[in-house]
Amino acid sequence: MTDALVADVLFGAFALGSVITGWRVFRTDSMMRAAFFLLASFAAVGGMLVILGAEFLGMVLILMMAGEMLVMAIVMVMFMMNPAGLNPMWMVHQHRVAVAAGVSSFLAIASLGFLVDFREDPNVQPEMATVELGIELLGDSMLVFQTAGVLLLATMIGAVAIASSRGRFGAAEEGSEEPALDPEDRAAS
Amino acid sequence: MVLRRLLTRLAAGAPVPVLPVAGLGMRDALRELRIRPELRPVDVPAAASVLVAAGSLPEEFGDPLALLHDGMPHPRAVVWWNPGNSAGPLLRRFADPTVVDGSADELVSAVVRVRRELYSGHRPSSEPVLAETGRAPWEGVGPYGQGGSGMTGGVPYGRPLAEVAPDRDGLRLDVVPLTVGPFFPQFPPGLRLEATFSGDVVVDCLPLVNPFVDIAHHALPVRPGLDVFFRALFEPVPIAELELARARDHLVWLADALSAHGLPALGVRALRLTHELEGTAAVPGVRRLSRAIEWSQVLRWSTRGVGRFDAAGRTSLGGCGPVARAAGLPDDARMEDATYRALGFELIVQDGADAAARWRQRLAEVVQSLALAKRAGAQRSEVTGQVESPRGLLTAGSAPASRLLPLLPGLLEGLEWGDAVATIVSLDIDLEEAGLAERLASAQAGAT
Amino acid sequence: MITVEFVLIVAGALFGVGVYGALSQQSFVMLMMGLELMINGAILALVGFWAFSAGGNPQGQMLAIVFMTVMAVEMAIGFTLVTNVYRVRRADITEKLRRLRG
Amino acid sequence: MRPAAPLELAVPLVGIVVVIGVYVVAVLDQAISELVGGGTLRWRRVAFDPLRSAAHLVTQQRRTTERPDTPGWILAPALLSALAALALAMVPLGPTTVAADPETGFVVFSAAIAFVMIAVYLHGWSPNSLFALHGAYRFGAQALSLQIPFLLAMLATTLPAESLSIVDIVQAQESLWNVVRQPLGLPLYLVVGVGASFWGPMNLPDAADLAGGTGVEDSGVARLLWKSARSAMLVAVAAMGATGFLGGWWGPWLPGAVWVILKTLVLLVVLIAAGHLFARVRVEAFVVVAWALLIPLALLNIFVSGAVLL
Repeated sequence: MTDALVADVLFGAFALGSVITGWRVFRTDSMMRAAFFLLASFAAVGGMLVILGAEFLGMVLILMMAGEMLVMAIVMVMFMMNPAGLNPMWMVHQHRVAVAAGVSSFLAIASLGFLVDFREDPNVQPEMATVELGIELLGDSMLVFQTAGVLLLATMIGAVAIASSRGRFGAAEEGSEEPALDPEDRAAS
Repeated sequence: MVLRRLLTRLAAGAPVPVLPVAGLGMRDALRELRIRPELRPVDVPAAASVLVAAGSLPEEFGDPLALLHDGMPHPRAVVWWNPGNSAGPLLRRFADPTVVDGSADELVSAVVRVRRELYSGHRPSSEPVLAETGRAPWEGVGPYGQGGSGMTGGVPYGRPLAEVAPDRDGLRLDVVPLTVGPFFPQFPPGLRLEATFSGDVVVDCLPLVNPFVDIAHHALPVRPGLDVFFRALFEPVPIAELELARARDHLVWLADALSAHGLPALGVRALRLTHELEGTAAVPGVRRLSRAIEWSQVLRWSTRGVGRFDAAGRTSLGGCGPVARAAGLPDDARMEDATYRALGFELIVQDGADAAARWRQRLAEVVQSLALAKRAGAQRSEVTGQVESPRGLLTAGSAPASRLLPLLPGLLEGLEWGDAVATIVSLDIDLEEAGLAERLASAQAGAT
Repeated sequence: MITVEFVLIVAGALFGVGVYGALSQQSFVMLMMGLELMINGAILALVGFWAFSAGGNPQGQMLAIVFMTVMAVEMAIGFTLVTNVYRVRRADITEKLRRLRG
Repeated sequence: MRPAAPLELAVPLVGIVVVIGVYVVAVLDQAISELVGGGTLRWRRVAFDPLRSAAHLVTQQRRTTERPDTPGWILAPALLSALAALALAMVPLGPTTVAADPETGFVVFSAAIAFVMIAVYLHGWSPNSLFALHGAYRFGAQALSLQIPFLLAMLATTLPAESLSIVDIVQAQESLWNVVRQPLGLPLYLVVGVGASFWGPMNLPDAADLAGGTGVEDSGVARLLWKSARSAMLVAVAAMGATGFLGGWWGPWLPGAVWVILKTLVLLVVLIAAGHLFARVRVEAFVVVAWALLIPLALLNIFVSGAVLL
């Protein structure tokens, strides 16, 4: 079997896997499983990027996501009630609307592929992708690249400033209250 | 099939992973098993295939022991080494335990034989002691079998959802209550700690009462090396014997502490040293070991400032032996003994009052004790009604451990678990000694 | 044979699932998972275009990197806000936040 | 991708390398612990005890816990071994003899290291056991703070090569090994690598004060697989260190493959001996060191080597 065939089969598998795991994220009670499913979905997308020729992007996506998902899992276990999903729960609102929106957005995007006929201009030398990206990063798009870096730095500083226990206006716990879940109590408060 | 037979043949030659459970009088004997090539002592039941309980245990340890046993994977067996006449009730809970009365060699051969029988099929794997339902009462309860009802109402899996408590960052997060012990591998035998964790941090903890105090009052075995200090309470004892016992006890502590810090190999070296204390190679050996410990600063790094007594705490350290001396207190019952003074005994003290200081203190005291033992010759100690045991001031009725236990909560709260374990290890709490001392007092009270 | 249409279908599916999650989930972090999936679909579509109908113009990859940056920033800010909201309000689901002012 | 070896040949080869590596680690560990423990080295025991113990674990029955996440529990060791195999597949034995040489080999290797924390977390979380989960969280803190120093320390080796491919990284060391070119690089890499493969002094997730940490509930085959996966990870880290810093296949007199193996063995001995001589570090103190000391050092390393190249 040829390399092209292998690539197609792999791509199909990754596509199926990414969508299924992405769907499972919202179908499991356990926050931890949700995080791991999302990670699997990301890894599959990374695999697809690699097959599409964007080797660097795909690997970087996978690399990024490992740490990100771990943080996400830890945050969920910290803050969410019943993180292990040991007792069944249904933490969902406006379900029908959400389903409708999801399906319609899927149809919209998918139909684009058939309504619009895109320019047939395949990437002729995918093996050069990484080199080109590097030259682009430190060449014409240097400004964009730097901006992204500064943006990330600003995000880090801001995140620490917001999340730290002592904010600009003194200790964050001051006047902290837990709002009630039931509407009538909330109306009262 | 052939592969199966080959595997079994190979497995039969492997060092037997044993789960040691130290009862009264057998702590050091069990430590010695680490040197044996035929056995490999392990920390957790999941890794063991033979449960080696030694000495006599209090009744209340029956269920924890049964949990350990049921936690071992099949094929498994129970071997009980020198069960005092008080271990009977616990012994009877197991299907057919092998009882060994005798030396370590006999124990080793018995364990190896038991394992061989397990693999040759002549011995059935030991049946669980506790009924499954007793361990999981929630099974099938509730609409989903989750042991409760509702979203967060009910008690999922028989447990309530976690309570929240403020953590050190001002967030209110879930906490985990947990009773550690009595068989926690890094704890001294019998120590039980009711701790509450918030993540890696111990938010509060409470040591339970010493189980060895009101243990069934038969003729209980006394740990060799400990008995000499109790004899010294009533009769003059050769100082050489006392000091050698002290050095040996410190080295056994060192072995435990080293493996608690992830250095089991060096711990085995410390155990090997306990065998050649009489020889001339002892002092150089100890010095070499100390250098090997000091050489990597990592250990000091992971003990410095850990479990430090503040100025107020130091005042309550009277009679806590090396712990007190490591905190700079001139506290040693040997100063009252004229013979010791004649031998030119002078105090060793450290500053720091933290785990690192205690390590340095005990390492220094090993060398000092060996020197004293050499000088002492045949001289005997005075009988003053109090003895400086390896852990501190020992009298009939009170021992260092009973003074250290109340200090634990103030010391451990707010520490990360790793530091908490390092602290407990560095204090060298010997519940057996304390229990023996208090039983002695009650026996004397009964006599008069 | 992989075509841009197929890539678009997969990307659309990911995006749709993401939209569903972002709209339907009550707990903040699950909601953020929805956003992540949406961005993911976008990146996939982008790289699909880059590979099939942009002649491998490196600026396509450049844009994808910008998307990843956005994803990282979104995660960081999201977690920060979750932490702060929990700290101040003990709130872990959206229903608990009627008013966003402190 | 630039597959240097056909897949049907590369996969079994890497598998064999992993198995041999695991056995070598077990033997070295036994031998070194005997020496440190002051015992006498009996070669029969050193050579056969690992096999016997493995057989013993295989013949044990597997026990389970109360409501574990069984798929995750099974997946974790497999994932860790797969990551180790992937990382080892990047290591070239010679200019052309390499299982896989993607242009972005460096990124692939880093991704494998990054996923180690997922494997460990899964392994600690799935048995539904307290100390196991405890170890998993510790490794979360450890691994997250090790990611950046690890990436930076490895990244410095790609500067002289002007490429992300591992083969090019080795090619660029013909005249001068990176260990000389970037004196900070190898120590940093070893510290971080030990942390990433949670061995010896940085074995926080499976530490003794947690009675075995994430592995506390493993028995029988599961325990064997987890131990082997850890050893395989250590081999991968050592091999990549030998490749990225000790000049891979470059060396006089001997064929290149032999040099790679020798250098890997040297690094393995160093790492395992460190495991028996250095005490376990404190979680909190180590995280502080990782952020406040290792990252600046790694940055300095990169700046200096970059300046030297310019």
